[in-house]
Amino acid sequence: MKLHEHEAKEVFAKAGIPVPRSFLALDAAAASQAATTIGFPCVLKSQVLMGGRGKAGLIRLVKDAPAAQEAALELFASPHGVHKLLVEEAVAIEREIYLSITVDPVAAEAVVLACAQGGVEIEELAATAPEKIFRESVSLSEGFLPFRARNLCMSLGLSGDLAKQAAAILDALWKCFRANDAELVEINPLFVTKSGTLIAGDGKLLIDDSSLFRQAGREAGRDYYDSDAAFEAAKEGIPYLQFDGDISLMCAGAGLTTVVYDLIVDEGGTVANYLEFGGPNYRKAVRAMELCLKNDPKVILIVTFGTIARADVMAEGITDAIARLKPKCPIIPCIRGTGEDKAVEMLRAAGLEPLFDTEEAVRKAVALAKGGYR
Amino acid sequence: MKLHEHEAKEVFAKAGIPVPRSFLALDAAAASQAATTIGFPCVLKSQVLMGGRGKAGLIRLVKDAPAAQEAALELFASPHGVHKLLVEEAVAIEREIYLSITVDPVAAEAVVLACAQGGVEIEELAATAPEKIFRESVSLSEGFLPFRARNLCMSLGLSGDLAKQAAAILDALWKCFRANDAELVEINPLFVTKSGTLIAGDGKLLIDDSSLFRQAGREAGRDYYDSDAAFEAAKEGIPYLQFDGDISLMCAGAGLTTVVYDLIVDEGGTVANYLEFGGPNYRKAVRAMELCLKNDPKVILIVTFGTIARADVMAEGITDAIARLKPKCPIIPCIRGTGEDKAVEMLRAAGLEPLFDTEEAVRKAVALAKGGYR
Amino acid sequence: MSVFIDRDDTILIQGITGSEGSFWTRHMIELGTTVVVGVTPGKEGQSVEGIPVYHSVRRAVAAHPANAAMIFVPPRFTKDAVFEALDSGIRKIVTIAEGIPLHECLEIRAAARDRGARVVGGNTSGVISPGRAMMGMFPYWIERVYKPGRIGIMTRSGSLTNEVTAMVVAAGFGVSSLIGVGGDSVPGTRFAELLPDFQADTGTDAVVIIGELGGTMEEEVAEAMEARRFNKPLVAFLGGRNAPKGRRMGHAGAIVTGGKGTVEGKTATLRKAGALVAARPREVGSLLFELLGRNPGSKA
Amino acid sequence: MSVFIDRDDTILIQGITGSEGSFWTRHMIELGTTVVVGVTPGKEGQSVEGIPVYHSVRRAVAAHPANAAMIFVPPRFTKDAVFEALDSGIRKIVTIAEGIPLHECLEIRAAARDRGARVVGGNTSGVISPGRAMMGMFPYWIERVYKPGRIGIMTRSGSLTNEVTAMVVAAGFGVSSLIGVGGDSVPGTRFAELLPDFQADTGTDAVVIIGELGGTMEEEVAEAMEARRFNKPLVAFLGGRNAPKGRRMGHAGAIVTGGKGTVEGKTATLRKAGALVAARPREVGSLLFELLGRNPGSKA
Repeated sequence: MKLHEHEAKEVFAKAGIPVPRSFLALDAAAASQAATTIGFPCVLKSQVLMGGRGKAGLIRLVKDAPAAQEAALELFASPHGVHKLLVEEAVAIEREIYLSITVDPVAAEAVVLACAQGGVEIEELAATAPEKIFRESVSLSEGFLPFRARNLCMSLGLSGDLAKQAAAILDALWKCFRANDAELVEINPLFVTKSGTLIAGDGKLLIDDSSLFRQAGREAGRDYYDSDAAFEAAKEGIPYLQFDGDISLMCAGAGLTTVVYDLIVDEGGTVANYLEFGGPNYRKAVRAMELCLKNDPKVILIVTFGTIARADVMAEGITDAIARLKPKCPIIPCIRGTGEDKAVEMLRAAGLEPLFDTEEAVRKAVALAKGGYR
Repeated sequence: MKLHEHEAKEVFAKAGIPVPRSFLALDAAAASQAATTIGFPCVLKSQVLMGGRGKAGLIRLVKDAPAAQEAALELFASPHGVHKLLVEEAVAIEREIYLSITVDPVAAEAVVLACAQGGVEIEELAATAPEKIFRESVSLSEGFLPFRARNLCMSLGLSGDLAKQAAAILDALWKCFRANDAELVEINPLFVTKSGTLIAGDGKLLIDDSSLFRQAGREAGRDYYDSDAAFEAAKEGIPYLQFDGDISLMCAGAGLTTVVYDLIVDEGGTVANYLEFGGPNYRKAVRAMELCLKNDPKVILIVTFGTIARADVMAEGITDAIARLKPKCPIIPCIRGTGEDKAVEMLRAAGLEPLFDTEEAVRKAVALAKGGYR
Repeated sequence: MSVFIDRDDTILIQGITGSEGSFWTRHMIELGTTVVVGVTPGKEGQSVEGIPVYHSVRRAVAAHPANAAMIFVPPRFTKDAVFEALDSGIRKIVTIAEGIPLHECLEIRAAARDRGARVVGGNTSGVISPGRAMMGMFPYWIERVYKPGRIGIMTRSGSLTNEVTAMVVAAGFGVSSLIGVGGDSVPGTRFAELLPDFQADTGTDAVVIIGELGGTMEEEVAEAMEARRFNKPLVAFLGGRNAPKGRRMGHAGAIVTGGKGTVEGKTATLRKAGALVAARPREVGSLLFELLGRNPGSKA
Repeated sequence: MSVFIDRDDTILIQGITGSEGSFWTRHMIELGTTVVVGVTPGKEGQSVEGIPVYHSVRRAVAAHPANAAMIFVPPRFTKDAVFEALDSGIRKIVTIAEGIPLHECLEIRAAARDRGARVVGGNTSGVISPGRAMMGMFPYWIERVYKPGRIGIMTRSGSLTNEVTAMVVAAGFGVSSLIGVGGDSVPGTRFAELLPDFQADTGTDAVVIIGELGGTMEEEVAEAMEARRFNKPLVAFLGGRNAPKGRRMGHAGAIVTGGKGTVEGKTATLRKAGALVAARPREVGSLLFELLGRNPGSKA
């Protein structure tokens, strides 16, 4: 779960990391008022989860009240679905720093990254000038010891009071990382102000989805998803991605579903949605098919090869879903695994033609979709 | 620093460990009133740091208001210096359990101990029936994992809801141990009540003295010490123990001072006080001698063999102290180490006779003390 | 010979009384696996498929020594279960749960490394050496997938493994040992760490890896091949070639960030190291045939 | 040959610019110790007694490789300093601070063990091989205490060590290596762990341990002697024979709890294992003479 900037900054501020003074505005009027309260110049920042907000024009520096109002109206009307603006004081910046903490799957440690050049895409920098990125590996059982913060500060060329501030921010950032079960915490940029203080210009916090159960109060609302269907699927615990093609996938297994997606694209087809109803969801066929039908697909393609998810149970769910939802589009089932024989019987009884080869099923789906069924 | 029972229980209760309902009373009237509020029978527990309070008659079960008043008056008048009573509800006990956490210096781990037989001296049991004591070693970096709590509960023969309660108490006790930098946390006894709940009958918490700097709000007041001198010495950071013999020790080095104590006892002498003014306190000779003089000793014996603590600096301090405090008792200096020659000069100039052999110095001190100087 | 488990391994099953635990315990035994003891706290004295159940791992192994642990407990209890097994000296562990908290995945992998243990999973179907032993949940009874043979398989997926393995068998081969390292972003064991075992295994002629976008596991395999630490024939199949950038599709570990972890990049790296990379599941079989130059038949 | 340090050890000094650090750096060098580099955060570019100072251990050892670290930092920063040295691969560490938080003592000892390192201290004067090298704070210039010779010494004390060692020298002996394990209740290194080194040291004829009440370090020595892991002559002197029960006298580790850790008990255990136990400091010298049957002179 990726938090919005204002949420991440709230977490950071509570941990003692300095953030700019700000208000969250839910409409243009509130944004204008907040801007006037904060004073000019100030910054209007669209609270959307996409990256590259600056380049997309979703962050605006405004110098007076009319400009603030105009910018706010524009932003709320943007096609990127802006529902909240963070109105923030403009900071007099000397330079920018990059700080983040993420995980290193090979070393089984956390990694604290720092770069004296903030505001840039760290991955780009990693590719072009890796020597500018400094790292400290931190074992979770050892924790983030002060000497590591000092090492990073020295590498960044910070000394004296700035080094102390940076060390305190790194320590607080580590606490945020651990306490929030984060995949990533990032301050990019961390401003060095003209008055010699450090303040978080942006805030990113990705909470590990598998840890959400113990992150009290964290629940992803509608504005964390790019479609109603994705939001509804998430509430059911059904992995779902929204696309705008012709074929709805209703498959089991993350790897297999991904490969079916690959094969459809290879065959020149397009995907309406990615959906997994395998694993713990294999009894949710009705709900899964409902989600697919919302996309008005040309074909529903069902591919499974189950282990825990028994083929016969899935087939039963599918025939049940067809009976209830009466989909008008063709359904192509390719259901293998435990209980396969029984599954085949049930599917045939429901008037479907079971296939046993994934590539064949994909080809048929693409052909049907292209054939312009309906 | 050893906490009083009521302080330890407060820490435990905040961590979620059930403790009996109680009030702290500073005089007999308050104790009587508290007893009436809590209801009868209830228990009056003297808040003193000595062990074996039960055997010493410092814990009383009272059945009605007059008994409460009488017991309270007696306890406050006891020779053990009772200044506070914990008035506590009496719990209907089914049986008693022992739980504690301490450190294992060899394994460099914490050790959680549990015994189905509570209320006993655990060291006695360890000597007589060690198979009754169950232990789990816990690495500080790993933390106290749930399976260890389950292991202990199974060993104690607890199951179902009692096991769940005990596991929660163990987990909370671990948090108390870590958060308080404890040398020891102990619940002995942990009551199993007739209604099937667990509740801490007593509470012991020893905070590591070297960690007190980060234990906000923990400061040992006068009631943590057995004498005014010990309290004053502690405020100065001077290691001090009060005895009632003739010879005041004013030595440097914990090991050496302890051996001087041994030698005095071997020679048939008695010690008025143990005092170290070496290490970081070697400039505190005046303060140290003041503390010694409070005991009206027959002799002050000074033995040092310094490394960081330079002999000449100590000698200077001692001559200064003599000039200011004009002690009437004889002073025997045996000051060796760095700067020894200069020290000898200064001591001679102050009219003292420097010795160089510890055993000789001790014999002289004992002889002078026995000789009935003054 | 086989990789990770064989019939002489003695298996303890944590969470044996649960529905998954008991179901797969039966199948493990049926396949020939030496399951010796089970654990479910609070259920000591029961038995599952004739296997005695104990309250704790310590009590279980005291009565029935085991050298491997198969963990069927929910994700949020997995770390505790793994540490409990490690605490009793077990150094071979398979844990299947999907959804183990990320930080706990790090702790599990670090603890295993520090103790010289190997933890396979989570988010996996487990490990199987068809015809010999199994720690996990494979429909071994489907002969067109789990035929014994001389091809080693390592995989990040579940259902996709059935799909690809079926193609290996369809091409006339069989499986020596199949190890599902799992689909998490921080699995306990990584592909490259198993290569020395497959290299040493006289029952394995070639290895198939079933990888996908995200992470660096496939690149580590290429590195081991470049360094000649592994030099048996290797065929890779990688999912997610067409997956949209920057969105997590499928497994937790399956995401491309900052241009790293693309199937394109992995394919190039593996090919440079001498591996063949299949574009479709079916091609895995034909590439194996090409590499081995013969159909080795089905017997291990 | 000597135990723990010798002239070929290259020493890094943490906290070198402090008053203690710089004072004892000079003396270590004067004695012949190979001090190569120092660390004080924020003071890179300075030098102390000709030794260059760096911001961090990592930067220091990159420029001047060192295999041992001498730590002169306050107790509350000691854990960080020890872990910083360990992080740079240093496996021989002496830390002198008195008052390291107890839980951090546990962490230091555990980390050293897990990394195959040895941390001596805290709350110690350090380690000295008179005439060769020193990591610590010993008045080696007092010849009646720090005369080179063939007696190994291990001690829990500071000033008492001077007292007892003076008696060893007075009896005509000298010191091969003296290791102050320190007076804390959880020292980084324990007596028994150093016995194999003294056993192997061809420059050591006999060992003196200066112990005291509390803990089990002396009992562990007896155990090693019983198990024949150490069989050179050993003389012990133990402080606190008459100390009051249940009250902490002296060092943090010097307390008898529940009847365990008495000098009486330690004495009996050591004697049973074949050690001689001196009743007074002076007796240490005469017992050594008795044991060795000759006065070996002062040259190592």
